Amino acid sequence: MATAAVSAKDTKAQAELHRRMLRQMLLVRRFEEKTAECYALGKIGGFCHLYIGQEAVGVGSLAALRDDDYVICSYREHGQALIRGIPPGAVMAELFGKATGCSGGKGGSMHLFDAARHFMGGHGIVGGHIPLAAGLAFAAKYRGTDQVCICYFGEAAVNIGAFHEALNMASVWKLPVIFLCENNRYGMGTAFERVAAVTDVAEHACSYDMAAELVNGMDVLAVYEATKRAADRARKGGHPTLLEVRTYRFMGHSMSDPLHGVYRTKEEVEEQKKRDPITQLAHKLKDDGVLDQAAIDALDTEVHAEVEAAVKFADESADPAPEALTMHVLAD
Amino acid sequence: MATAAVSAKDTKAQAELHRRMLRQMLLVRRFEEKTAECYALGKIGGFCHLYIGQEAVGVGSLAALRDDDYVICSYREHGQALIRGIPPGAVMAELFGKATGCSGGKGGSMHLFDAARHFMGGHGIVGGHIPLAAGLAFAAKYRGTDQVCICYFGEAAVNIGAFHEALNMASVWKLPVIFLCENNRYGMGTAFERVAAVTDVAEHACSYDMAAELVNGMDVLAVYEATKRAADRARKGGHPTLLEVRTYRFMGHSMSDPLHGVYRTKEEVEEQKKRDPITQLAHKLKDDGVLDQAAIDALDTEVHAEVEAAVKFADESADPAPEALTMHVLAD
Amino acid sequence: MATLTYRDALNQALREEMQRDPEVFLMGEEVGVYQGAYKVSRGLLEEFGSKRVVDTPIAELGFAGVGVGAAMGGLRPVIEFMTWNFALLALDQIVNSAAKMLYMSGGQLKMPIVFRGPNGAALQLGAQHSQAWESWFAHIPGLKVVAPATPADAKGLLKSAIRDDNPVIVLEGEMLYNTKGDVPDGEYLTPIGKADLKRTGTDVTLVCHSKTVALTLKAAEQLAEQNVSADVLDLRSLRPMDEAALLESVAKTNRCVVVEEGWPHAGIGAQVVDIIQRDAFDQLDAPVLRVTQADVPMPYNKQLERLAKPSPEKVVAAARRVLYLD
Amino acid sequence: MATLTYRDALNQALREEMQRDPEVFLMGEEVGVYQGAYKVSRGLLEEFGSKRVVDTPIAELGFAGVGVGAAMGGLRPVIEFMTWNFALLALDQIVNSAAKMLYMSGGQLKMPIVFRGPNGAALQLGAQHSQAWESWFAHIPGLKVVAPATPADAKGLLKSAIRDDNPVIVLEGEMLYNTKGDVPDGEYLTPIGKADLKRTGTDVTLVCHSKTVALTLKAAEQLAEQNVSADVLDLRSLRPMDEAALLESVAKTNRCVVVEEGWPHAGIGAQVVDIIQRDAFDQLDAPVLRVTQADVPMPYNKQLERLAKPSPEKVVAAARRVLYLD
Ligand SMILES: Cc1ncc(C[n+]2csc(CCOP(=O)(O)OP(=O)(O)O)c2C)c(N)n1
Ligand SMILES: Cc1ncc(C[n+]2csc(CCOP(=O)(O)OP(=O)(O)O)c2C)c(N)n1
Ligand SMILES: [Mg+2]
Ligand SMILES: [Mg+2]
Repeated sequence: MATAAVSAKDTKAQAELHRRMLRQMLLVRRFEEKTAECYALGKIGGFCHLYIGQEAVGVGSLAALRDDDYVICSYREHGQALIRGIPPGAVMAELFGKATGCSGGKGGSMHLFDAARHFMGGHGIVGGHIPLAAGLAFAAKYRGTDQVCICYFGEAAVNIGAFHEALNMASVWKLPVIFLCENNRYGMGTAFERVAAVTDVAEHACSYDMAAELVNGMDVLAVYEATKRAADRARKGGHPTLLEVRTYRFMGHSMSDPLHGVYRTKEEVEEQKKRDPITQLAHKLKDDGVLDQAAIDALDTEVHAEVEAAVKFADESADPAPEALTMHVLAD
Repeated sequence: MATAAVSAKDTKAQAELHRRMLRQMLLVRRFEEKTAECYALGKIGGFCHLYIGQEAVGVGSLAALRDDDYVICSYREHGQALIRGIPPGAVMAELFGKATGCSGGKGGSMHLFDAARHFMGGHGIVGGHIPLAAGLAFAAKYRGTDQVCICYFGEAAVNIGAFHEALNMASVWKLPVIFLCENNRYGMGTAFERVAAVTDVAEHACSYDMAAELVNGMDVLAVYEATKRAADRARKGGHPTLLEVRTYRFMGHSMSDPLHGVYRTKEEVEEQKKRDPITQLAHKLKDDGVLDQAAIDALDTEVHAEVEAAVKFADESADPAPEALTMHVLAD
Repeated sequence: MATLTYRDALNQALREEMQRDPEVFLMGEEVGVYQGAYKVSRGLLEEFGSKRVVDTPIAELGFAGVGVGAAMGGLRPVIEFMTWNFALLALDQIVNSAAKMLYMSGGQLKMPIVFRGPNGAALQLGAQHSQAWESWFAHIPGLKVVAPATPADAKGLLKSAIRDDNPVIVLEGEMLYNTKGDVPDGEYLTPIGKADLKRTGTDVTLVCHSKTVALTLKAAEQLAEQNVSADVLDLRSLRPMDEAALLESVAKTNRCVVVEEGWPHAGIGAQVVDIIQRDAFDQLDAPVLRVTQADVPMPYNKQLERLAKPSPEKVVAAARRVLYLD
Repeated sequence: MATLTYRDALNQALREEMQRDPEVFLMGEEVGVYQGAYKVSRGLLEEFGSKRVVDTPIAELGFAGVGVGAAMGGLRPVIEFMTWNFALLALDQIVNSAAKMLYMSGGQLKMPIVFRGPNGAALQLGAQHSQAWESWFAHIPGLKVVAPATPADAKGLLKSAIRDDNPVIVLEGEMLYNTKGDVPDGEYLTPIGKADLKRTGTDVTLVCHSKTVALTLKAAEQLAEQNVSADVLDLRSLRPMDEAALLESVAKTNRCVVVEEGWPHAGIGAQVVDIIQRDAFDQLDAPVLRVTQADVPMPYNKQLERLAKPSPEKVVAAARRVLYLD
């Protein structure tokens, strides 16, 4: 069911939407916690960037889109992959490098793909996928579908040329794309204000005559509403939008990086954790009388089991056959 | 004598400055007309981009700078090279590819250099020299000199990533650089509005918390004044400036391109020629009683002779020796 | 069969493929209103409209990426670089996005995209505008690389490239655009990966491609006058490379000279040498020699530029050396 | 002489050169506050301050260009790429600005700049983060390219690179940073352009550099157990390449295997082959064989990655083949 069809006035539907959002956020959180464990156990290798703390961004925005809208991400994309509906088993198997992984074990954490679900990948070069997003939107417009493309990237990508080249073209050509900047304040160990002349990412929209919004990324409903507006703009008039979503990562940049240290303090991280988007939504659902604590706990237990099953699936899956090495270099 | 030391209140000095500006504009105009002739005769090869119509930009801006300030340009740099004081003979000899050329005959029209005059080259990749300008300013700041760097580029370069990356760093690091965009409305055969979401280049300064001015590039004195303000900002506080200077090229993009055609009309070109910056300054000098027509004609005759001498010098100079082929690949 | 310029052959290939398949579109700087910096796309905007002939800003990285994204979305983009020199800015998209997408998605996303434009030196364009990138692109798994030398191959290879489901690099040549030759009408496809024997001989194999084919043929003529008979093999495709054709010719001649426009050190010719010495070691009567651009950035001066470039004389000299005639 | 990691040897080289020459500075992503993504610059910010240890935005093209501009302004920049994969974005500045500036200015502007960072695959970093660029950079006149294999060479070559008046590409290795070795104290310069004979033998020459040195030495040991005695030559410098050392070794062994981390087609090994067959043709008793990465984008899966990479076993097998033992 396309979420966009849910009427905000329909309380029941709204409650169901909120419940689903909470469940998705919990799924991502538990999945990522388990990912960290598996990484420590050596089951996952390479660079591995967790989404913990930023769940509301992926959940709120993807809830506002249709299943046939394109999604494209940076390397920090486990969350979006799960939210878009790739089975947790296929995602975990990919992290394990297994043949059953969503990229056949050849992509890994940074390169999750599911073309059938219009999930166009995680990409490893900062800013590199922003022009790809414009291209996907170009394809949608060219074919006359009313698909939209959403593109997730970190605030540090705003300093790289590809971002600017893509925004300009998207605006000139009126491409149906949502540029969603997850501003978590740091690119690796660098605070944005140390490397950006203007720290309000949304300001850049002026240079491209583009609609923009600044959104609280710890409030899943705010993200949902802003993305709905952006999707409308894109779907109806082919107008791109730049969404700056303020969020925070609760973990280190990747599994090999410290949680805090010279670049940010432990206190700052603790302070931010008080804004945990999951706690916030849980509170609201309790306040609204939609779910009580027991129901929330039940949800959590449910997703926990789902994550355990994913790990089991990944564990039991086989590595790709040696022949896979030379397959898919070229299409025949 | 550093022009910046001339007091604007000193009428005599001002008259002398204006006279000198007129002479420089005439020199560039006559030089470029001769260049076109020599190109047609096959004495010059490759790509060759004339400055005719844009003389006020180079003349006005360089008059506002010191001799030890760095100048760096795109491939459309004959004008700036002459104005900076490279002998016309050395410039013409470079266009002819002669050993006496300012780059030893190895650079050509797009790569005029004179390190002693802090003329840091013409560069052929659109936008490629903008980060170099930031680097020159970085060097000046690092050494604690109060040199400024001025960087000339066309409006089409604003669409390329290097422009944005450089402006951001210049602002974050407070580099003494003047980014001077010569907005002549076209990049080759493409009108700016067809490829830029926002056609006011100066708008981009907002994204980088940078000072900006929009300047009439057909008015040499306006360019001079704006550049003086920018140079002050850079020299005193290390603040970069983005100057958008509106101008027009009276010739085709390069010697191989048509003057007008599908991308702009003959009428438009004719209309623009009425704004000829040389005519305008000549009028003003006559109005101000600084020069009469005879004096202007005398100036013209003078620069004409200078250009003829340059051609003679270039003609009579030798090609580089064959050994030059493998020299200067590496410094020893 | 008509006599066409290389430019018009490319134009015909583009037109025919755009007529045949509505998902093919052309994008690049000046391809539309201006009719192409080198007029390869003349008339296409008028015929296909601005939806399918798209003028871009000067943003090579960006529009290469838009092309890749469009291919992910199922279209068949043809991306024109005004020259390959400017594609240096777009390498991240070509290498990291286009060439790897199929592989890193585990076979899910094919990448039917063509990147094309003039490669190598023209006349006196100076150091930044005179570069030949064969060896760089041929190095990358996931790409195909072709370099047509004749109008017929320009048409046939470009059409094949457009129909290929993989990213294909088409290296054209500014100095070739005006050259003329017979071009078959309509459906004419040159297979990617097949070399073309341009002239048959017995004494030495001269390997070449793109612009160097003409000068190598001249060298072969001069050699013929000196009673040396040369096989002239136009590689046409640099990745994959037609190893069988190379080995077949060398098996016959036992001697080989490789001619290329690019720089010597780790140039594409080194790979040709590697293949030949590896698989025809016992058949070689002399080392394989190479004729390349001088190992210098291209100088502007006309005489120096001439000295820097490969020439028939240099090929003749190398051929005589592998024949131990000098 | 102290035992240091490769990482600390680089750190020492940087520190000593920055102490010696106030015009040397370090610029790159995370080099300052974060102490370097791989901690190569640990402590430098504290010692030299933020004027000389400059954290940049993620803008490879831009800060490479800032470095080139600073070198034009007389400074001696050391530009760190977090990894060379990201330098794909900066190639225009490296090739079109840095490598050509001296030449196209007719000798006026020297370019004393170092570009450095880890090159090649580490462990399971996937297709976009596992690339070895030797052949690309070595192709470009106007650059020098070095690839130290040991802590001592890491120090000695980096110091030489910083003092060189030309742009020098320093290819390090993430998998090398933790390796240890003896490193001479203080003034210690490894000349650029000189190979290093790591082990002497008589039967076959094994050519390698950077990360492949260790695995080639392992292969040489295994070969020794099989009564095959190998010369192991570490190229160290890929441009210029020490042709004399190559030829000297092959003159002795008459057989050669070239090992490299990169892809096979037009890889740096092809150039080594070209030199050897050209100048030691009559001394060769077998074709030169190459061991390279498989011709595929790097897969993430650990087993596939292992299959893709060069290994001692593959080197042994190739050596046995050139000795006609298998
Ligand atoms: C072009 C490029 N340069 C450097 C890197 C290394 N790198 C990976 S992630 C990262 C920080 C990105 O920060 P941001 O865009 O804010 O995203 P976040 O990690 O915070 O989600 C860096 C420097 C890269 N992948 N690509
Ligand atoms: C990166 C790059 N792409 C394309 C070109 C080819 N080209 C040379 S000049 C030019 C137009 C530039 O226009 P603009 O920046 O407005 O400068 P103008 O020529 O008007 O002075 C183009 C497309 C190039 N030199 N560099
Ligand atoms: Mg961030
Ligand atoms: Mg312009």
